[in-house]
Amino acid sequence: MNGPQDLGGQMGFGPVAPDPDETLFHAPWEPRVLGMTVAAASLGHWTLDESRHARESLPPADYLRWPYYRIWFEALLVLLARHGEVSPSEAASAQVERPGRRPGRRLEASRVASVLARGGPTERSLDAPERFAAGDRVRAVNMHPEGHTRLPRYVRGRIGRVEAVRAPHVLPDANAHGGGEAPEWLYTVVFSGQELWGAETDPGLSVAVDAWERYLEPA
Amino acid sequence: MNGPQDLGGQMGFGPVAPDPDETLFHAPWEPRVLGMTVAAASLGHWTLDESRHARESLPPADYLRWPYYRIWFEALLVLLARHGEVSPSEAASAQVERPGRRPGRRLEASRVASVLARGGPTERSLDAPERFAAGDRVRAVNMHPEGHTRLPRYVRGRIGRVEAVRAPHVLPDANAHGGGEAPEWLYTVVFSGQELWGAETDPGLSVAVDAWERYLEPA
Amino acid sequence: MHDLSDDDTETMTARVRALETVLVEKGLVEPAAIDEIIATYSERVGPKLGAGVVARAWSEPDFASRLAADATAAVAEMGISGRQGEHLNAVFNTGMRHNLVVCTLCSCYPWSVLGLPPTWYKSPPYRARAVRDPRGVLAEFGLSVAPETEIRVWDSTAELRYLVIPERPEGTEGWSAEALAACVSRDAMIGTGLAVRP
Amino acid sequence: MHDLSDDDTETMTARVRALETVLVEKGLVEPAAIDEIIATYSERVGPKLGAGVVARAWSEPDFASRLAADATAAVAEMGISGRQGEHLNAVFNTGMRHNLVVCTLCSCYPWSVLGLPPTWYKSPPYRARAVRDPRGVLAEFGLSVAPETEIRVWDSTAELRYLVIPERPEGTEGWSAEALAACVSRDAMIGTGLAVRP
Repeated sequence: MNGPQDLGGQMGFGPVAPDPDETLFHAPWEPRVLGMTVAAASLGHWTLDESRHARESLPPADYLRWPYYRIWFEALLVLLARHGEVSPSEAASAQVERPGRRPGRRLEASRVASVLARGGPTERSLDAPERFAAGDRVRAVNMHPEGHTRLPRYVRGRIGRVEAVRAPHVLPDANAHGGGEAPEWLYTVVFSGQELWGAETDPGLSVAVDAWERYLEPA
Repeated sequence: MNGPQDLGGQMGFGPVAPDPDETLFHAPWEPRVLGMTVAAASLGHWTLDESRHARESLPPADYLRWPYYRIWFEALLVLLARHGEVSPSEAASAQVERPGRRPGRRLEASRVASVLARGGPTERSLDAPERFAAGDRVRAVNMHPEGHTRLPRYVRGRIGRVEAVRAPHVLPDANAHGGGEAPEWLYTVVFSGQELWGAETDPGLSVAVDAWERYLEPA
Repeated sequence: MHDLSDDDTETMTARVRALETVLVEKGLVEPAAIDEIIATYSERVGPKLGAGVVARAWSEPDFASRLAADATAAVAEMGISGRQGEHLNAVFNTGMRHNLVVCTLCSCYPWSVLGLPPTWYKSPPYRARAVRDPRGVLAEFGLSVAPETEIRVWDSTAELRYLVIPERPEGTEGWSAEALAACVSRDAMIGTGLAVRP
Repeated sequence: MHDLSDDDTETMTARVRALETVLVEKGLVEPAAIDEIIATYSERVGPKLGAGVVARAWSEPDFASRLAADATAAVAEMGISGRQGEHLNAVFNTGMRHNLVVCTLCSCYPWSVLGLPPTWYKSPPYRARAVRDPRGVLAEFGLSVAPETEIRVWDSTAELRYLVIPERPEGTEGWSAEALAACVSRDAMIGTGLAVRP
């Protein structure tokens, strides 16, 4: 979706302002949100792609001004309500109204280390051969889906070169919406800054994005 | 600039929700802001283009959540401070610290009717002939200036057809930044919805934008 | 998004009053001029003017032709001119094409014939969707345009201002200019409505 | 943007506690698991791991080759694996090219070697500008890259995660792995810094 998350090339946000003394968390509730988000994912109700889409679907003005863990928290509430685990009134009152649906899939503390160390690889096998080869000129498709996609707006319609053929990966556009993993070949495509941002751009800039096969067409 | 004002094609804002009983103003301060904004423009410190740029340069999250007259108000403060008429501390305290610079250009109540009726035409004469003719295929330039521009992001790089050659008009890209009026030919260019938004789009959609000559190249 | 809490209203009231105080004391703005500007757009300049233009275009084919050729000059015949209407264009709905006006980049609107824009016209939901999904937007206004009818969206990116001339409702033959004008809502002249018999 | 007023902190503290209470009472989340997740990324998984990888790559050309060919496998030799590092790629700075990593669409970051991302990495200013004006962004980090050096920005749009291998500082010949690792900051492995002698 052309939502608030698609920030590449947007302007007006001011300086980056890195704080060398910054700590990882800014208030004690932030690490709890991190932990709950990771732990609740283990219930298996939603994919990583669905959770990203829940975040980018928050009201744009809020997405742009909230601290990042607030974004995670609000999206977690959306996901828990959507999948019938925690209703908005339960979350607001701290009073349980109905039993949980999947307590049997609770992430035990003893399993955290192994679950985090294993992660969630998204590489899959696929019978279909890759359509593009390294060095191919390709155009990023000019598409504007209302659902989740990982093709940023700033490359759509622009011409780049395949830098690497990676592997088949789970397709977020399908996997975010209950469409299954629908794996497709993933490519790293490099665009010149001038192709992306116009002739005035620094000629010494190039940008690489990782793009699924359906995001690309021959150019 | 690729700022928060460039909303065409963005998603996630929810329904339009027209209110049939809506009044023009929602609080008594709103018409005062309208009046002050129009009256202060008569001081001649800034162009309409500069005032638009002041609005789109407000923090994006604020631009997206503020009521529209709040946007006007905050931009008016920026303009009055920039041009040395009202400092932030004067505006905050309601205490005058320095005399006004251009009281001689104050818009008198007796002149309001004629000033509003005259408006501010932006058509200019220009010796140079127009570069494009009605019916020409043109591509909107893929440019991403940091300053003010009136070429929306959703048409950049896309191909359309010149529907009408209008007239030379003041160029906002220059006029917003003290670059003078720099008039250029203005064209109305029509794009198909499918060209703008992709093959899945309703074939019965077309979008017209008014584009200055430098926004276009032959296609 | 447009609801102000009471706190905000109080704060904004005070801030706006403070600025007006300073501008007036410095001799930069005359309060009576503010009043006059507000009165102009609250009482005198509004969609009634545009409705009169539409009604005349329906009744007088010659006027409609002049309106199509040069709307600024045509409405000037009726004494209409001014700010945010300096370069006016009339776009005519037909059975083949429905017109819709938006300003994706700010809030450009034909003040001279319609007055000030409604809040939704200036707000992100309309500005974002009108150019991409106009049929979806129109549905929210209760308007269903036949699939075979083209929708032409006019994005007001320059100083040209667009006035939609809706189709004349059936069964209004011989109606007076006043009666015809009463068929023409503000939304019909933006393109988010149709002209209808009252 | 990231400053929370005290009111917000109080509200968020209460809301987060309420949700945790419900999740725990329903048997959906174990508090000790939350603690363990937090401890993992506060104490055990962080940029020290990445710095060790970089130091080894500087010292062992064979390891550097394996890292370039398959970073996921190469860091696994060092016992490094896991969430947000399942498909790792190492990109090597040279005199010809400086690498910079961003995720314009969310906050993708190589957790397995760098831990959790800093706030600026997840925030609009960095995500918006890194792909368009990286030299301007680097200047805000006090970093000036020679005009003739290409800047390659890696936008983490899929599940590949990018680790920048900075150039080895001069004058570090013969240094131990520990001493070399101390030259490698988190920012150097994102590309917003360089490796420097402490």
